[in-house]
Amino acid sequence: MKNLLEAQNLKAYYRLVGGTQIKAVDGVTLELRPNEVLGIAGESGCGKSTLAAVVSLTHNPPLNVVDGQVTANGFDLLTLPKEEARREIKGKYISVVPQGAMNALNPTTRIQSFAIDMLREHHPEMTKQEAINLARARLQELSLPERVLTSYPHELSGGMRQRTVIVLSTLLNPRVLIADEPTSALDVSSQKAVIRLLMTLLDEQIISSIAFITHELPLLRQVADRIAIMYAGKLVEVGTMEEIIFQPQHPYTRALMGSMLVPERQVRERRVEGIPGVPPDLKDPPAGCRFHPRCAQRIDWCTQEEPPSKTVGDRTIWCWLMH
Amino acid sequence: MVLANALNNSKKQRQPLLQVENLTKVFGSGKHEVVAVEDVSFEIYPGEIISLLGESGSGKTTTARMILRLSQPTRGRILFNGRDIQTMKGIDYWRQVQAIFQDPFSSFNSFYSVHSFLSKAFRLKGNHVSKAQQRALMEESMEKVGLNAEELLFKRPHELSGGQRQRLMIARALLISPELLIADEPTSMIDASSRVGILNMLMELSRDLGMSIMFITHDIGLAYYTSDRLLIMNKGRIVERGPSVEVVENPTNEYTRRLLADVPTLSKKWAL
Amino acid sequence: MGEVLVLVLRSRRFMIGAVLFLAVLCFGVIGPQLTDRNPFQMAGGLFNPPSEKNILGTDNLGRDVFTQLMYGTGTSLLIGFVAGVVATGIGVTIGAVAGFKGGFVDELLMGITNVLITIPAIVVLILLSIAIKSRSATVMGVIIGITSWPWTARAVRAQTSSLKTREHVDLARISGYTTIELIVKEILPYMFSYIFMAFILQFSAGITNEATLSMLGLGPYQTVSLGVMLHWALLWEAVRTGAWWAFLPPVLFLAVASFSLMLINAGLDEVFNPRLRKS
Amino acid sequence: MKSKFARYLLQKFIWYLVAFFLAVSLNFFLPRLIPGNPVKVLVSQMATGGVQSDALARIYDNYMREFGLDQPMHIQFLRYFANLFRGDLGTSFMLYPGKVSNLIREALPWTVALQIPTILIGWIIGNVLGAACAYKGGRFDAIAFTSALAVSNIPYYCLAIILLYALAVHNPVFPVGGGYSFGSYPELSLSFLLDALHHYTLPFVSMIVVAIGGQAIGMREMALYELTTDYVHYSKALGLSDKKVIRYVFRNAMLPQITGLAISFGTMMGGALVTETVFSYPGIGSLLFTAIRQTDYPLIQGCTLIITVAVLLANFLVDIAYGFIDPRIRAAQLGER
Repeated sequence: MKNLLEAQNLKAYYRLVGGTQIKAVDGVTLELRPNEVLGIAGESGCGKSTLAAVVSLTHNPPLNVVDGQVTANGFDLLTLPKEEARREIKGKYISVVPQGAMNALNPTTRIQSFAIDMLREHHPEMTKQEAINLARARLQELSLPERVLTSYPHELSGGMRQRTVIVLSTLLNPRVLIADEPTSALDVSSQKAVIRLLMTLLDEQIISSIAFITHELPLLRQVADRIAIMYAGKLVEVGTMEEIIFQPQHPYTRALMGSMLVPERQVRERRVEGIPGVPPDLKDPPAGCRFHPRCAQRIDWCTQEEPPSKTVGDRTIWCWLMH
Repeated sequence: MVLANALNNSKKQRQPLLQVENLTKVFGSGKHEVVAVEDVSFEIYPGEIISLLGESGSGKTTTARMILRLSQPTRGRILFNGRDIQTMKGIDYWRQVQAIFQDPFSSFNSFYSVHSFLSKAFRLKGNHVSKAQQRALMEESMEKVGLNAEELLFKRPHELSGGQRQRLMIARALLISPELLIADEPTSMIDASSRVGILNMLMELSRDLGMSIMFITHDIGLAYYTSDRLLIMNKGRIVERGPSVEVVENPTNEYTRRLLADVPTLSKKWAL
Repeated sequence: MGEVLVLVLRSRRFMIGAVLFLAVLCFGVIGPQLTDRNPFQMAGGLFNPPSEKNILGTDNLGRDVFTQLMYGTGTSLLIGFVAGVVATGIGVTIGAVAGFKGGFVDELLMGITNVLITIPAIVVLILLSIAIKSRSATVMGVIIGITSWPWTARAVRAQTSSLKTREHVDLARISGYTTIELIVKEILPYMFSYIFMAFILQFSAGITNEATLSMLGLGPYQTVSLGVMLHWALLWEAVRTGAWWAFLPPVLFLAVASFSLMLINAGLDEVFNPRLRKS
Repeated sequence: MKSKFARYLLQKFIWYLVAFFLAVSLNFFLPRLIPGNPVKVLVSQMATGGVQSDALARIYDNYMREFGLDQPMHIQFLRYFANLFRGDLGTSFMLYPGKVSNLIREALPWTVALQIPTILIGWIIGNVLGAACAYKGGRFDAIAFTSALAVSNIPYYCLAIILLYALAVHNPVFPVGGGYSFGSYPELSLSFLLDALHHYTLPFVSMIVVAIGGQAIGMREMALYELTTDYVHYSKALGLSDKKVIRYVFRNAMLPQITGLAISFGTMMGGALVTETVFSYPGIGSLLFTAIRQTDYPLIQGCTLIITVAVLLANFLVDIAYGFIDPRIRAAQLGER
């Protein structure tokens, strides 16, 4: 089957006052396949949220795409006229669960009036009652209380609000759902409920695939089929969940996995180490491999030339050690 | 973790450093009354690392604020070395009990340099430290937390990374060298790769200086990694307590069990 | 701080406002030093149109309008300035204390503030002005100031109560800072730009409030201000008799003084609240 | 929920009652700070006006009784309140023995007719303009916003004076003042209405321009803020059209502007009063102007009282409307959150 969403050599920079640029996403090629959860992980400032914004067409100046392609459903998204993208793609083919979805809902209207607006925007022939019925049926299907529809956002708990946003985002059965840190503000029990909802959406084929952006690798261990690790605006390693979590090969992935604190024996029995140093300034990233200043295994090559990708099976690595 | 066991064994004979007795905090009044902390008692022994673990709204931060004397208990009392802390002079108490806060950004007054941030600590020492001594002490403590004083001392907070700021907070605590350090979510806003470094540093300090640390956190992984004992808090009450390994591996309380089941781990996959 | 200054100087609104205001300021402060005329002296006939002798003609009593304008501008600026200082001072003090202390103190102070907000300031001003018979310019500035602080107090209180939850305030407290030190060193610096802008607004409002009161006949005693000039013009029907020189100049100066302060404020706002600056 | 809202209403009501009580007290006490006996001052003023001395004595006695100056302060205060609730605002000095309440009753309709439409229409137009500035940005915003800044910050009466001179004196298109032509009499006839409207135009225009400017600035700022909120980004991400998103933004930015409406009632008052005097419009402003010139204390107090009551009433109504309209506000005020 064809990929649902593809980014080719994507470069997206923030242009600052005075002309300097922050190279937040700098040459990323990545595809979202049908029926999968793709985890995109990395630390703050690695470009994962920027990538999510661009592929969901929600980026705004000063963030600009300077190079590359994004294709979905046979469209070249970056050259698609705004109005067409709005009608054909947004909410309909690609939908989003925003970062900090806590404030994503208009505070002064009931949930159902947003559902009506959203549905009728894409299906003008639908009546208000039909729209409400559809939303209600969806809530039932997903075992969420119907009262959500007549509530105002502030009347819902944080976890419930988050799940409501997810339901609203998927009302039109979009193929792709891009979820940017959808659980980072939630308690673990609410987090699990949100994850369960996302999995149900997949099982019921309401959506086909999820791009799940997070900094929490243990969470991706639970939900992801494949994982892409980003560092300083670039991909360093992409592979299946098992490969990334249990046999990481890139020194950064390995270090990152090594610094995870989970309540399990192995964490207490050895000394967990962090990564020395800090991520580079993306106004002026280091030459060669961007991880080299912090890498314990760097060789001469690393400081000079960017590592090319190497693919073995499902795994792709950008590291000189693999060549 | 031999140390932890040794501590546990010798606990019986030692005097607790801090005793919290029947602590209760009620906010608001009448119909709007909210009981944030209810009848909480525990003690911290010298040199011990414990974690007060709970989700948001569990009352853990309120408890920490009362221990730091940033908030008055409604009922109950707190004893430090056997003395009610309300009867101590603020400066005397804070010389021995200090804190590291959660947000490395709002912990710094952006109008002042690193130097003036650190020099605040000397107030607690009285005024017998000369400027030259102060400078030397600052440099020493910055070095201990892996920061270059030469380079950073006269920078403004906005020129520093979150990790650097948290290290400075530790350097500040070192200058005061308290007997008890309350670390309120010290790494929740810091990336995983820097987080561990900061936690390791705190653990080493505790070991080297015999300083007790109480982590206030929602992160079970962090609590488990760092602490000798855990106190699990839910809805204002402590629902379970005990040595970290026991609590995590054999939770007896229903809430603790559910909490542990909901935390994503690496070895087990959730049944969804 | 340097970057902020560059941004401020780059703001066109701020620069135009500053230049206009400085011009008005020089006219009202330096002008009276350079002339030997007295604003209350007869200098020609009644309602003489502008001439070489009286650049802006004379008023209903034959006094030189240009001289009055210089003195009047100075007085109006003085009253506005005093009102601004008093209002900002009271507002910041009450707001900071209420916001920082919280609890009963907060409820009491904000209760008073909110009641005063609902009672129209002009009413209190009129009643106060009637009660205080001989009002010098400074006294008038004070009167205006003590009736116009509530909005500042409310805003400062809101900001203080949010700023006080910042962790550096707690950190300073557990370093042994006193309450006053906490407010002055840890909280007020964050509000500096806001306080300065509030002062500019109060300054401007002070000027227009003076004019309003003076026009109603409650102006400063034995002094001329822009409002007093307009009061005379109104009383002696300067408008209806077509003596434009007696009322247009004060109207214009009043407008320019308050507008220039507004521009300064809008320029500062763009810099300090970059949200409003559209990319 | 219902009873909670009722409690909110009651709370607000009590609140405004306190404000009213305070305002009345200020009204009572402040003029009494004047050193000396105001009645004596007044009567001596009348004496220089050539009034007979036995009439003066009668007037003096009457005022002493009315003011109760011979009584202790708290009795005076209670009596003042009692009279107030009977609608008795005392007797005017300058138009003795005219009742203050009658003078105010005559003037009030003119002020209401001038101010209410100005505020409401100015508010509506100002909000639309402000939202347009925020949404369009660029050149339109720069020009409209700066003009709004300019007009909203010159006091009402400055524009009034300029308009009066330009369109009534220099080019006599409109009458130079008054509420209606000299010689005609207030009645319900078309000719009188047209005449009144003719007199109404200049004061109305001079005030509404300023009102529009002030509201536009407030609305622009609110709308700019709303445009950066998460729900706007989210709505756009789900493919909602700009038209719908703007409707959300406008609606939400409008809510705080309702408070802006309440504020206008209070802040406009001073300027509006003077505008009336500029046009010799027969409202409260002109009455107050004359009263101050004649040091007619009872009349001044009557005017300030009626202004206060009007502003408090307007604020009260707006507060209630706000509670009805915005569920967030209602929730916050009811302590639900």
